[in-house]
Amino acid sequence: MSRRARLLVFGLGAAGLAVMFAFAVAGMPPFGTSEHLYRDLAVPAALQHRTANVVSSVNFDQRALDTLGEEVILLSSVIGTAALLRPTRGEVRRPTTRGGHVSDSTTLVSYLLLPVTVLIGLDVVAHGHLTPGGGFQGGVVLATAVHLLYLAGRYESLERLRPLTWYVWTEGLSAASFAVIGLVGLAQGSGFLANVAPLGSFQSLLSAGTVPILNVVTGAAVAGGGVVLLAQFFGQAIGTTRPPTRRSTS
Amino acid sequence: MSAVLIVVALTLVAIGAAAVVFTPEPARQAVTLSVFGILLTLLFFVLQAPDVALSQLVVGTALVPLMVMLTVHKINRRHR
Amino acid sequence: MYRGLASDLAPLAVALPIVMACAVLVVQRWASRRLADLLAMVAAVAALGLSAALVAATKDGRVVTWSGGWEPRDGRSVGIVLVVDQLSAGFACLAAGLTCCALLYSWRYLEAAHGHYHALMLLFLAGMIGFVLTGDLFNMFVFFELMGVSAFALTGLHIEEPDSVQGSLNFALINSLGAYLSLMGIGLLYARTGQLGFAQLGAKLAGHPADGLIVGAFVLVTIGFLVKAAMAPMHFWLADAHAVAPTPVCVLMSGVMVEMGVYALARVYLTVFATSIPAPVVQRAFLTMGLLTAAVGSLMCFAQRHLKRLLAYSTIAHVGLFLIGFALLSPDGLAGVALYVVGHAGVKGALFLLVGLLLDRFQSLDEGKLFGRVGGRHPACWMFLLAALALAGLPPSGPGLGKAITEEAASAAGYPWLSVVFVLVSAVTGAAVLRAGLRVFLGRGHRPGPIEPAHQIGAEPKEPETEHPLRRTPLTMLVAIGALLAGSIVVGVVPALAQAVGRGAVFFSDQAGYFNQALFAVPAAPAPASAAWWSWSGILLGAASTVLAMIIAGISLHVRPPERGHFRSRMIAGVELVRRLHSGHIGDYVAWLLFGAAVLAALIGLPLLP
Amino acid sequence: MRIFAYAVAGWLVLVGAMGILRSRNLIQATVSLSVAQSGTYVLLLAVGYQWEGAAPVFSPGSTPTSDVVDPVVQAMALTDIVVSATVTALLLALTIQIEKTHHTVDPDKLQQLKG
Repeated sequence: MSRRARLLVFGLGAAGLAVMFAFAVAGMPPFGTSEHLYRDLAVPAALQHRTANVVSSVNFDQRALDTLGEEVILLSSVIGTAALLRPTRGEVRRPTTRGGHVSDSTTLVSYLLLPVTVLIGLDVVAHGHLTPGGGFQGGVVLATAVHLLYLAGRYESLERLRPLTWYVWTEGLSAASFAVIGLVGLAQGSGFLANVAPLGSFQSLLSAGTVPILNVVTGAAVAGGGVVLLAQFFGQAIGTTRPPTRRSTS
Repeated sequence: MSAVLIVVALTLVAIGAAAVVFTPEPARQAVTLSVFGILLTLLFFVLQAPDVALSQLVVGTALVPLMVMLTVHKINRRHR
Repeated sequence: MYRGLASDLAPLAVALPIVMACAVLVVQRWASRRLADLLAMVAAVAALGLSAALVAATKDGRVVTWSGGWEPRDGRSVGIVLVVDQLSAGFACLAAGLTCCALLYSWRYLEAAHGHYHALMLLFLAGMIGFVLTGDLFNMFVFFELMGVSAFALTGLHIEEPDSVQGSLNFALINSLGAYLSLMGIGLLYARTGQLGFAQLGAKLAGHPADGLIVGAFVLVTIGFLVKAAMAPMHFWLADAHAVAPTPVCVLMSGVMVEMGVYALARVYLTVFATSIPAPVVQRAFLTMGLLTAAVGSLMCFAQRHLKRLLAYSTIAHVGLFLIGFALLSPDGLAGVALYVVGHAGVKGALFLLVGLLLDRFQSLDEGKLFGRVGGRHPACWMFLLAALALAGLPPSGPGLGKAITEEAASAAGYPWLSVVFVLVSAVTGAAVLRAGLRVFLGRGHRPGPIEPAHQIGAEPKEPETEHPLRRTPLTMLVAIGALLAGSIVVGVVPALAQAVGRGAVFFSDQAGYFNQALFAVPAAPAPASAAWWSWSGILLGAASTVLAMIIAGISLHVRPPERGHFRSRMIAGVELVRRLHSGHIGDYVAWLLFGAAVLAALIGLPLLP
Repeated sequence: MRIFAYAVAGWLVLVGAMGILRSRNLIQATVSLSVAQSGTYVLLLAVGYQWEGAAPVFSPGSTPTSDVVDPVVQAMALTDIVVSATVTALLLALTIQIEKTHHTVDPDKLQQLKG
């Protein structure tokens, strides 16, 4: 279709959908309503399992199956990206020296930031059942932290710190552990992904049963997966190259 | 008070989205996307969703724009 | 509370492929290719066993599993429920069975991406199984995305083929946009009900006449599923993705993933919206869209010469028939569709694998380039022709039985003329495949001319999917093809299967029973014995569509291209117009997606305006 | 105010779709898709909001109340964000490969999949 025809079809569709959405919104409860049925069930359920962060309770206890699915989506995308960005015939890895021209102060700041960021990441993972955050957020922080080394201009030390296979294993084993922890609940007769660990005391580090365990597992999976994901893109952007000799297809 | 904050944050997000979409250069888009991520983070904080805000911060303003930037870098390098 | 062994089966069937995928991922670094093959195969067979056990366990109703041990009190729970009935368990079986065949076919194949390929296949399987077993709308979205993400990656696995990566991108973008529209719908529905489980949602909406929100939520939630099901005009991605995906992945996508869109549509409508959105409105809407899809699919199918793309469009045409079958909104209609889906999966899977064989051996997928090159001695020849006839509805094949039962349900619902549609669509798609088979294997008719530059796909020589071009066909590949064909025939000759599907369809469409069993553990009322089997009219219509397919194929083989200005050339110009809409341009696809959604909204919303 | 948040959510989806449509570069299309998806987060969180409701996190020292905003929509939004990141990663990887094989990332110039 020509650009104009495309815009016309889109405009008709968008207008129709906008009208439908307006009708739908007219039937919505007003913004900020105090009626939240699921909330009224989820908060007592979280307290019953001594979980201070109700969102974590929903994520890792009440609706843990969603989070298992989410972890596996991440796993799938990490494998998929690695498969799609695998080196093809004729592609060579460029010998990497430095990641670019970096001033000494940037290097220094990055080196200082690295341990701080790692600590923040670990903290966010460990307290996921008590304070905002958790395995996912902390995991992403950890994965990004490793790549601060690139900012520091140390791509080669980044590569040394990044034997990718290990991270793939971390990710795979952690995702599998999530499912296996779920199967433990099944084996004990309390149901798949049931909260079977001792619940501890409310608002303390050792509370909420399996929630912190699953948080840590998720943190490891996300950190591993995140590193692999970013490494693929870094590898493409600065690592591999190929002389543009392949036949043109256009 | 919270009503004003919410309206302001929502408006900023609505404008930010248009800004990202209508940024012509992919390299600059990585930056506007990152700013849009911050605006969303702000909105989520105002909506009392610190968990989601934190996620949005690490994913929407760091991870995804970084991947976009690296992709742009890769493609531009091959075209030069 | 005592939990029977049966209720452990559902979560096991989801968890097992996931754990095994991780195992494959970890061992692939140092183990040989054979071990990855073996582990993946073990996982797929085990998943098949678990799903088959679920089919057996749901003979008299549903198996309900609350994950996390959050059993409902007074019908309320914070947990996610898996509700399995015969049809969902059967779908899980189909997915696992097709995965087994696909893995068998790829036993010595896709060398470069090994390990990745196996893990992705297992995660794809886990996504599909979770998708059909769940009884929770948001959980369904999660598994929908899992299914999507692994399928996108699998489609693009041949990264050196330009078509492959572009097809995968179109697939990923359009399906993701559809999924986000679904999530918007879930948000709307949640705002109204504060619930996510199908049973709870249905109970909450029961008795509420449809208003703007309910219609909006229904349309949005189903858009994602309909994009996956490739309903016209949201079908463009399918031809792109199926034409370029690795052959074993095509088997899964064409055989079961696309049909899951129809499954989800039926599930969501029958358990959540059935009491609020009146059946006649939904019926009219999906009959219209189904007819459009079937028409576009069969037209485009016949116009193809790229073999995989031809099969892809035939899948679109059949999805149109499945949508029509759903639109009848009767248990018999559903039973017919379910049998049709199983029969179609076997036949279509076998055809894709046969075409894959040709690609590995002759490095082409073009009807013209392959003309007469294979020879009639090859075992693939008669398998291909048999599959073509089965696709056309030859009794007693599975597709024929499904088609016959659906046609009867259509007559019972007051649409006897739909039989003509079913006969025409299966005849045209069958004829297209038959024509291709006669040309490729037996060199009948005229050799098609060179490819016009406007239709570039298939113009380039393809690289074989195996490491080297195959000189002879490996036994594993032939066994996989044979198993798929045999499965498709078995559906049409074993009455017990049709019986089970018929009973399952009754459970599937019983909203109150679903609600009572999921939330209050009330055992299901026994379903009446099903009458789903061949009838004389069904056999005759099946024979008619088969003969018609042969006639059409024969004519198309022996008639020369028409002169300009001739009536037929004008017809071809019409086809050309439809064909030009399939532009491969992502912007077009987005525009059509929104347009289709708006059309659906109008079809359902306008009759309900006060 | 009653519906402003919902309207913004709808706007994000439409403007994102518009971005894919107008894009001259697949990276732009991918970014626009993630903008469209942010509409779903906004809708979910808006649906779960309650005036004067606290965050559903009872940090050490605070006492639990039931006047919190809905935690379930937040859990859904979290899952959604992961989905967004993963799909974006895959699309970007595909874009890189498209550039390698087609030597362009302009949708108008990708002419392979016609008919």
